[in-house]
Amino acid sequence: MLSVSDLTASYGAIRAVRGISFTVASGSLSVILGSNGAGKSTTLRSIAGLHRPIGGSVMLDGSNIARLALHNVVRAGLALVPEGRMVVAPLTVEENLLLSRFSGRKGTGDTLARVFDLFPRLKERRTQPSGLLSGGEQQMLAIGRALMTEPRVLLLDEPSMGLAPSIVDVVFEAIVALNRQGQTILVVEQNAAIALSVCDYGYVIKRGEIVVEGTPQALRENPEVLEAYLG
Amino acid sequence: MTLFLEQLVNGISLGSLYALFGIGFGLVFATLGVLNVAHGAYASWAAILGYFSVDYFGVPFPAAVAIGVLGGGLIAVTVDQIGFQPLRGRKTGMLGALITSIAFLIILDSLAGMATNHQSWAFPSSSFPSGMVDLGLIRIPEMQIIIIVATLVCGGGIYALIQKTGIGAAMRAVGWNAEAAALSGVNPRIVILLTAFLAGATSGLAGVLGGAATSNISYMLGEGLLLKGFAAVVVGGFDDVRGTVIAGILLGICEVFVAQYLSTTYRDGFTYVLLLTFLVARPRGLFGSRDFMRA
Amino acid sequence: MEALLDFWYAYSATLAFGLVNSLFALSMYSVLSAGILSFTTVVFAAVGGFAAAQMMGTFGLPLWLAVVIAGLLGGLASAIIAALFLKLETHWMALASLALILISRVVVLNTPSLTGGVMGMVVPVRASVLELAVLLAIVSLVFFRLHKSWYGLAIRAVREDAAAASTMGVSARQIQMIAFLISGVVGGLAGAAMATTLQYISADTFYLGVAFTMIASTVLGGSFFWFGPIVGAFVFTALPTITQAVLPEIQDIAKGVVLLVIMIYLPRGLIDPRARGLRKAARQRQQSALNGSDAVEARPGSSTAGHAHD
Amino acid sequence: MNMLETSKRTLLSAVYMAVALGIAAPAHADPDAGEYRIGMISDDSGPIASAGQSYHQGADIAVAEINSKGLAGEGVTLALDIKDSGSDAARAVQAMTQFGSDRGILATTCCILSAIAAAVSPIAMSNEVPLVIYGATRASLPQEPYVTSVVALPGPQEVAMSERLAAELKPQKVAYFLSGDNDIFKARAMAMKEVIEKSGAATVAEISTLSADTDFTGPATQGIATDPDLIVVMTTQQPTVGIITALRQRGYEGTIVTSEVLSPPAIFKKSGETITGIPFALSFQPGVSDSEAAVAFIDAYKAQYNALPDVYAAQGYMAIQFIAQGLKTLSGKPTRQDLAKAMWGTSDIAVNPYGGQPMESGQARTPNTLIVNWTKDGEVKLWEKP
Repeated sequence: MLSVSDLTASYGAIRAVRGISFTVASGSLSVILGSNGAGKSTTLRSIAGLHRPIGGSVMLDGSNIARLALHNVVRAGLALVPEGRMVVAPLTVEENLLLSRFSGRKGTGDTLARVFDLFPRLKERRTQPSGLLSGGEQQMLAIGRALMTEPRVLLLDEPSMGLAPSIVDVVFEAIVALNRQGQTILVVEQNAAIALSVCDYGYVIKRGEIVVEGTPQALRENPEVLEAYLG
Repeated sequence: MTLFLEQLVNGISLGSLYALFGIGFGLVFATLGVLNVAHGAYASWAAILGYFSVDYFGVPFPAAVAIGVLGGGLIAVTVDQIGFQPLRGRKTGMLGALITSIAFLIILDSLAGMATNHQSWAFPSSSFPSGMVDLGLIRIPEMQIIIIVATLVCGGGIYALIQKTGIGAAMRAVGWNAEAAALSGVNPRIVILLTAFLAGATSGLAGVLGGAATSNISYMLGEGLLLKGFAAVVVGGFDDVRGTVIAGILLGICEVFVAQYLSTTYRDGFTYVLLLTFLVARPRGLFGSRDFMRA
Repeated sequence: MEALLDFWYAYSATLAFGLVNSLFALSMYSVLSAGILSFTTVVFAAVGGFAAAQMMGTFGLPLWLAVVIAGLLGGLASAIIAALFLKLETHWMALASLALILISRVVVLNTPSLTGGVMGMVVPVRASVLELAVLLAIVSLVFFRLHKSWYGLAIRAVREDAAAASTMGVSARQIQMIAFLISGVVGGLAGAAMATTLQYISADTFYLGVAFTMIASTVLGGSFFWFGPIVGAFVFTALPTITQAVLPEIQDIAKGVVLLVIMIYLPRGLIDPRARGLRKAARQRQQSALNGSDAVEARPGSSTAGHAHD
Repeated sequence: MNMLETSKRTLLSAVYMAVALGIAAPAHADPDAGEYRIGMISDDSGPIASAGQSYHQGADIAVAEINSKGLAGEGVTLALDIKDSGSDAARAVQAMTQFGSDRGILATTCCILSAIAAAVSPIAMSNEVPLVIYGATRASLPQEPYVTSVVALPGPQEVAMSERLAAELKPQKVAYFLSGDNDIFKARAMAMKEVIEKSGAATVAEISTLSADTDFTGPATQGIATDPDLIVVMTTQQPTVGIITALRQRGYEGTIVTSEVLSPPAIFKKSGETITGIPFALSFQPGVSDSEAAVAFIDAYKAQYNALPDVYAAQGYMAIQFIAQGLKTLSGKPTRQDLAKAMWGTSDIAVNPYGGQPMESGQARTPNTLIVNWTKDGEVKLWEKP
């Protein structure tokens, strides 16, 4: 479904991603692990159109979406839940969700109901300015907003970051639930323990390159991974 | 009593022009983060285009207004794309766009000066509604009614557009953070173009109507509107169209009465002291919210 | 030789205005380099200009004494205004400074005993180009010394990130206060210089036109090093004179276009100390990339080279 | 045949005599043949460009006439070097400094705004270059010997007009619109007020406006509310037209009287119907001025610009004629100092469209008054009581 090949990205003169290739199968829940600054977020941002890669291709169902502008990537069917959430603070929760009407992807009442089913808290606070939400609620809103564009692939950038453990659990439960409903998901995560407990396949990035990949089982048993991320 | 009422209407009409002009100026500041000193030039150009279309092609007044409004909008879009678009994403803050807007102020005003031969023109009084309407107690010029109605309609319409519609939500979203809006699939560029057009068009409307009502169409028409419209926007609160309209009208009323009962020489001082007072003591204005400034 | 002398005379007025505008631009630069966009220089200049005119006209003081008094009064004005303005958020401060210019014009028009009101004032003394040059040289020397001093370091820190600067023990408020005072003194001097160059001042002398000219000069020349505003002021002053000689109809338009082009293609201005540093750094990086050394990881969200402030 | 016409005749003959004497005196004194450059600081752009362009065009006509008729001497031609100030004092000062230091420039002419005239005069003095002020109406601008003014100072015309209006119309209640930020126009209005009040008319309103104003609905309403039978509008050009328009649009049908700012044809083109029949006083007006010099000037102007000259064009014209006249009295290679002395000593500008233009200490004294108004057909005629 999503196939990344030889992706290269840099910040200024610094090369953060150095020729990464991998695929995300339809219906799968994949994770990219890596320590702080390994290049995993840059990878995700480059795929999602938030950062412009300097080389390589990102094929989504056979069409190359690398180098498309952010909103066009969304329109092609790839939605990002960015690090820091980036919800539109002055807009109400509902307005944030309904912005997806401009994505050209349905975002019908059904989807809205689905989002509210998934995160009942959002329904309660639908008329509140989203800037007043708590961090966890904002994360829910960011996921809801991405879902509203009915993406073929959902990308999440560090969904656990800055959240209380109980909220992290809620968020990951929602991720798993979505995956069970057939949503293809790619998560970038620093918290390897929780990531490996939910995913079907994982990649480990170090210095902008994939160093290990495999099933969660295999990764857990990999001594290098064990030492660096699970120890 | 008649004098008081007539002066009140004069004030409302004058203030309506400030308000109408201020709507677009405030919209661009609140959504696009641009302090656009060239905004007045849009009004001048709209009035000039309207006048030319009457003088050369003899179009009826409503068509002249439409041409002016369209022209103002298109000039605003052009300025935005040449002058402001390249700076977006560069984080030059307010300064960069302010400088390019100064550049466009110089360019547009000079061109307008050339186009009008640096002189002031007026719509022939037969070409626009220049009569008086008798309301029993008082008589009001037709243009004043048109200006007041236009301001209320535009103000109400734009308020509804921004606060109640999806497009408005997209405009507010792009204004806050273009990337966040794009995450929902909103094309920020189109929203920016739309905002710029809307701002230029309302400025243009103020220019044509004001130019007709005061029989003064010149390249300097926009300058007065800019200073007073700026005051209206600050006093009303930047992110609220309702505030701009109310503050603009209040300023107009104040100006007329200060001129009549105190002195013309204090009139502008009164407006600007009010402006400074609000900037220093209550920057969110009469009605603006302080919760979210532009990101 | 005679032709050269003629040329000198013909353009000495342009040179004089270039020197005066340099002072305006330096006053603007003083606050801008502390991260403040404020047009209050115009108000300081009005104070200094009218004061100098009164000193020389009414009291018959000599030029230099009047200039010094103008600078002091400009500084005094800036202390008052800074106390009022420094608590404002940046955007509002810029707008408030514009409002203050509008107000000061009304004040000038309505205090004829001090300013000549609508008639303006004729200034009986003319500063020579040499005197203006000496004045600018003294002011430049101060900026030169400041740039290398503790204050110079602190002000760059404040401009880059006021919060970070405060963790380093630099009080942003204090630095900005000093910046305002310098701006006030230089602004007062600029006003006096303008008065003795034009030999006539009125409410229109210190109005929005000069505000736009000085901000344009500062940004055009570069607002990251004290020499930038001077270069910008000279370019911006000479441009209309040059275009008038070539194509009189377009002298204003040419000014606008130059400003636009500079802003879009050279946003940091003509004089940018960092541009040289960057080129050097880029060469070094290339060198090290060839050597195969590891690149330093960058976190997403950190500014790219094009974004970072000095 | 009224008093005015008679006095005009008398003056005309006096002028002709003066010219004749001038020619009769030192007949051989002509400067060396060749081109002499005159620096003109114009107001071709800026807020008062409509007047500025008239002055400039009038000056051009004078140069053409002087060159073709040899008015400045045998083989002597003049050339204008134009620098547009846009009514900006700084630009005018720069231009004056450049002219002053350019030794090819023999004389200069400048300025509509009194403030700018005051700013450039010291430069002319220190550079020792003759400066003829063509438009600024502040008294006491001339400075011996370099700065002279051909401007007909306002005052006598308005006083004459006020006397006539008061006598013929016998107004009871008079309202005045003044310029709050232009002392010269304010003083002119006050002079009129004094005369009119002397005739027994009451002043019912004094309404102040500013030069940059554009909306006059408030002041007009205020003025009409006092129910005046005569309204005096004595402000700068844009406000004058704006006030009159607002008064008429609001239905004021009484008499309005104003100043020569209404005279340019462009003003009639802009708001013809509105300003028809409104009296104003001046010293030169095509269709009314009929001296030989006036007719020649009007014809030349019409041929060149396909439009009638206004009083501003006449002043621009006269400034150059004044310089030429001074130049003609010199011989050999004239210096700026000689020219300035000659001009300062001139007691009458010979070639003038005013029907007489005496000079006193470098300042024009224009004795002639025409009270005129626009007709429906776009002509200016002597005003008659309606």
